[in-house]
Amino acid sequence: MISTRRFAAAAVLIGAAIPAMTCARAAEPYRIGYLVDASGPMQGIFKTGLDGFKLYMDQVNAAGGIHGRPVAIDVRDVQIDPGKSASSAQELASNGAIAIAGLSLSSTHMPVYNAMARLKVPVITGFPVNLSVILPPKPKAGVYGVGAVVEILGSVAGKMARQTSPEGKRFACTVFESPGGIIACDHAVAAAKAAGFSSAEKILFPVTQRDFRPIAEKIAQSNPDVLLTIFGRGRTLTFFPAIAEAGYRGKILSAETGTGDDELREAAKAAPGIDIYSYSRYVSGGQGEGPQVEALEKAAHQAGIPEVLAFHSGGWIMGAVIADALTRCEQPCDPVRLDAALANTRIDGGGLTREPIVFTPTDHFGPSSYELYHYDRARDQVVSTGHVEKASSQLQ
Amino acid sequence: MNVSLLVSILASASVYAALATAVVLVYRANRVLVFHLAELGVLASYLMVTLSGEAGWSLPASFLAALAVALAVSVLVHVLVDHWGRPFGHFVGTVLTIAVGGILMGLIGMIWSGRTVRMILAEGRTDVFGEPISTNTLVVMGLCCLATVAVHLVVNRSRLGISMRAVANSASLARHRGIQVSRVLLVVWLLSGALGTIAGIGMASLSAVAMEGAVIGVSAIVAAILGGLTSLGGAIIGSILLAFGEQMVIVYVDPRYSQVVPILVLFTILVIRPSGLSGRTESVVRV
Amino acid sequence: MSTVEYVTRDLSVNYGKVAAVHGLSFEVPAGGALGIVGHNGAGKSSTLLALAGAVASEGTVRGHPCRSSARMDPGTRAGTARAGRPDEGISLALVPEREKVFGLLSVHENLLAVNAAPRPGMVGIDDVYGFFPRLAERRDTIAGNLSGGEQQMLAIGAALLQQPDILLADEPTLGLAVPVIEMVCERLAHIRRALGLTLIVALAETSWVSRLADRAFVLDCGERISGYIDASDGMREQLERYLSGESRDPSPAGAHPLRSVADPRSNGEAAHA
Amino acid sequence: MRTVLSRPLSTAGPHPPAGEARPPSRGAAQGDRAGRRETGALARRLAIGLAAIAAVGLLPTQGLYWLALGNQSAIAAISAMGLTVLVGTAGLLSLGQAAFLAIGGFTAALLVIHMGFGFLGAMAAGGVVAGLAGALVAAATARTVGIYLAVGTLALQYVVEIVLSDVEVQLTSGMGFQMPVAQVLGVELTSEEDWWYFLCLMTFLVWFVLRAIVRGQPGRTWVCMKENATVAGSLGIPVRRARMAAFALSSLVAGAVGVVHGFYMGTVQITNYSLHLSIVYLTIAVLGRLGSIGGAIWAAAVITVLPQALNGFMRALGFDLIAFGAGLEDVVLGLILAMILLEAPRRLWARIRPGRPA
Repeated sequence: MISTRRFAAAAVLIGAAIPAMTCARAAEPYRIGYLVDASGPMQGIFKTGLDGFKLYMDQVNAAGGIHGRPVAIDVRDVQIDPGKSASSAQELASNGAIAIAGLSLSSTHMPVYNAMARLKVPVITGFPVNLSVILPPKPKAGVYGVGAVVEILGSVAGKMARQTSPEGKRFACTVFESPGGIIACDHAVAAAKAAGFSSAEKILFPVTQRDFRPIAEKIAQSNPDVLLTIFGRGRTLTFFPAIAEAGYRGKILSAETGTGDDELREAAKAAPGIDIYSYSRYVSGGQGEGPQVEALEKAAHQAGIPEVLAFHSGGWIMGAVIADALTRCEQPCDPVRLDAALANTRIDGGGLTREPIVFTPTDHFGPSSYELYHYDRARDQVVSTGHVEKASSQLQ
Repeated sequence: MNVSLLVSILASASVYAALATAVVLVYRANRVLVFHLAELGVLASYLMVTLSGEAGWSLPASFLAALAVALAVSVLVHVLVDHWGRPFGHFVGTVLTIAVGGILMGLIGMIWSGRTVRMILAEGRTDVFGEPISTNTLVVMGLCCLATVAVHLVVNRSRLGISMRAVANSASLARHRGIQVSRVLLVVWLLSGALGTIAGIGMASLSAVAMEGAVIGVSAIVAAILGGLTSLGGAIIGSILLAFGEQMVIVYVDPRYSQVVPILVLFTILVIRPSGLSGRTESVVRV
Repeated sequence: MSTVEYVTRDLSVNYGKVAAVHGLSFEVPAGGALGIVGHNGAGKSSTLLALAGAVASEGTVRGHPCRSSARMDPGTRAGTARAGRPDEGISLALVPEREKVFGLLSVHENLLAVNAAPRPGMVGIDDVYGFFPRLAERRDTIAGNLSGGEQQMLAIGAALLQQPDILLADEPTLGLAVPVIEMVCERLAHIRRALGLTLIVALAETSWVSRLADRAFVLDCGERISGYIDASDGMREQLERYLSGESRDPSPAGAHPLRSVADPRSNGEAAHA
Repeated sequence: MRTVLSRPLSTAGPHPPAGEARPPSRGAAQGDRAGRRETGALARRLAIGLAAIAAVGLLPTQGLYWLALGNQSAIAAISAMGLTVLVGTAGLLSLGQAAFLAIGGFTAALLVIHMGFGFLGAMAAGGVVAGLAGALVAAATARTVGIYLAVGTLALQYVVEIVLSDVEVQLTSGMGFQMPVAQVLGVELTSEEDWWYFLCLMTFLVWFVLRAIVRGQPGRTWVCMKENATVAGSLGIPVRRARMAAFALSSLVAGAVGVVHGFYMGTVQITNYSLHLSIVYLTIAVLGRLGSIGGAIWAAAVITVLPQALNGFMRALGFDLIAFGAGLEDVVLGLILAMILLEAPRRLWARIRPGRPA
């Protein structure tokens, strides 16, 4: 049976934790909860997004905060674990967070949305992957997204593939096995067929796959003209050399869900003979021009970040959206009022993205635009091809 | 079945063989199934890539440093399993290695926090039967095969190997024959640590230095069990079968089922012939 | 005959609360052969294990398992030996009762798997093949496939390679056919003569005691219940009488004072601390 | 009294050294000590009962976050109790407990969404299907024991993960099944507080039922089977059937709690039931002193609260925790599992108070 001494020891342990948890209630700043994968397999994407978000909020706080109150960011590392995401979101909400931002892999989104729906706390999902629950006609209450809805990401890929290979016949899409990835690939395959590709196939692999040699063999054998890769950071680095070694000499279109120009360049150098394109909703590395681009470049330079990636831009824009909503929020601002403010947002991308960010009560995503880039081997530079694909939030 | 696929299968098989040999070596000596070797290999590959990358050490130097750390960890595991864990039986020893695996992954997560890095041992390409194969794959294959063959020679030919097999046969009789059983066990753990390191670094340079590299640990145990868990030769046969099956499924069926192959094969083996393909009938209690 | 004797004084072996051997004392002259006869569970194996210093970790050994009289102080016949362990200089080799050989290794590998300190006049593997020519023929067969007699020979050979002063044999005749036992006894006698080896042999039944040992005593429930019985025609009857419990000598010198002779059963109870 | 932990995990290991006999019992001295021990146990049971009732009542006042933690530890406690029966009493190590939760969860999801089952109906169905799966696994791995069985259940975990993720991708294109609000006898479980009272009731019921079973005839056959399967067989115990019963009971509990977990999270998806979860449940069962069903309850509370307490504590110290926390949790979990296995606490305790024999 349980000996009383051991039970007492456990109670003391729990008791010790209580004071540490509730000390944050007294502070007066706006508390924003942020869920991130900082030490899991997708850390390169989501942690970079958090850095961009912090850059923006530091700038806001430096300028005196919002209505005189600073914005505090409570960060929780949830890796890609749905259970941990939901419980951390609940913890942040009960600690006074009036909104939850960020989120990691698409498989963790629904549990967080359900948990926050119970508490009526709004959730703003960051770049790159968003689920289609935020699209019109009936978006999920209190859930918004500034990333790329996977359905739209996929269908845009079909059109971009035609752009990169006007007379290509065979199209293939390869992605790791996650809800967002699978939906994106399905829509890409459909859009490719619509754009005139005669054959289009989908190749999935486990999330933990790191050894891509056999998969590269499989793709090289079917030898598509255009290969769409929807990868996270780190996978591109090992996939490109493997597919080059397997003898593939077609075109690779990398969906900007996780590569980042620095990694794209390094992977491209290790894969000679392959023509590499990429496309993204947000500009990176000083590609675009506009007030927000310069502000982000300057802030990143001061913070010692060597190169601005699309995720920094995504995090920066999310900061702008939340700051704008906090400013318009009816005082004293609480989650419900913040949700009302978020439901009619309109802010200009400032050069980071062509289309403005628009949220309405019936559309929590708004229009989006995607720019096609090409890796120029001579200048070792990822350069814009100038082709922009506009997409409304109405799914065809 | 072109050359590059064949080379890819052989490379994976050589990594699995190194790891499976380590699993069999330890299991024979003290009936403990080790679950921590892959995590040890990932730790070694992170150490090596950090030293040879940021710290600018040469590849051999950083390899030796990583090997030294891995051997130190192996000594700790030996003390944990063979000395403190002994009164609780070999079963608790097995669960201890699961705990050690968890601790190693935690440490790697804290220090390198899940970064994915590429580590190439040798640049360039060489022609194999007319088809360009990356030298790196050949170097990894060579390294792992060399390590596995060396251990096989030590165990089957040298005096140390004979006392290892004696301890594996019966520790009490070995003590009567004047063999220092705990020293022999230490050597077994060191050899398995070295093999785990080489396999870990090999797989890391074939794919990438990442925390997910630890998934080959289960495949190695499956390969060892395929071979009967008690014979070193069986471990090699098991590794080749496993690598061949896995990669055939990826290329010709569906990459998503690549992790199912080793597990399904293991399941059927366990049901039909619990002692595996070769090797002596393990002391499996007929229920 | 050299006067050096190997002395065991007041030896007791406990596994937790159970006393397997209690207050046992005996001597064996160097080069001689002593038989320890007793039923199963009488503590024969525990005695040999204690002499060889190989009692399992759960057991505790007290008293002096094996001391050489040459090194002892002649006056008090006691000496500065470490309690519970055989003297430093004496080398003992044990031929175990059940698990005799490494079944998975070949005959030659079994002989190689011996780790012994180098000593003058070393017994080499060739000497063992000399003593047991049959082993030389079966050199590469897996020990598990050998016959009972061959395994016994291999076990004795491996023990010899440990350069022992005293060879301890635990039931060497167990489970062997009569002609095989004849051969084992003849070989052991030949080896003792050739190497001047001292032999202590534990036996559960009396038929071969006179062939293997110069003299013997009877052990019952961890205690010595007989004086030395020399190898002679009447040895078997005398031993049988002790074994059947008909006769019983008061325990010889060095017996434990507390224990009353009359009731042997009380030894476990009173002695427990 | 021989500590249960030092025996259960070792399968048909080496028998105690030959000749060990049971020491004779001592007369009157022991009699009154047993009496004292009897009342001591009663007092202890009463104290624990009171503490439990106080916890159930008090926790809702502590605020939402602690309620959520309480709910999660209750769910973990129930599945760990199921595992304690399997590993502690029957000595069958399973690394696949999360797989049975998944089977239960998915069965319920299919029934609720496509056939309109209610919450309790789905829970029963999920439990039964998982129980059948457990019995099937026991039958399939009948000829294996110890480590081979562990690796067999590991195989099950992988196979279930692959197959069910296929089901999830096909039916919900990867978004998981969105579960409706749970309804128990007309009462809707919407807020954390409703869930807390339901989960406490379920934990008590499962604890009560499992304890009765383990103390009854099935429990005794399992203990015999654990000590030595061959001897148990020779005593006429139908070892194969007892083994299947142990697996069936443990996975029935796991299936039922898998359904509850699905409704509580609002989404049933395969990533909720990972191998990591199985190892956490094993750690809870081992921490809760295998064989003591109640032990799993407070152990589940400790293992669920510990990571949050650890993070809170580190944050209080001002560590930048973002990339640091997850790794630290794994290290602490691994250390706890190792320490319990080596019975470090008991051996340490004995060394501090040398009076009591270890």
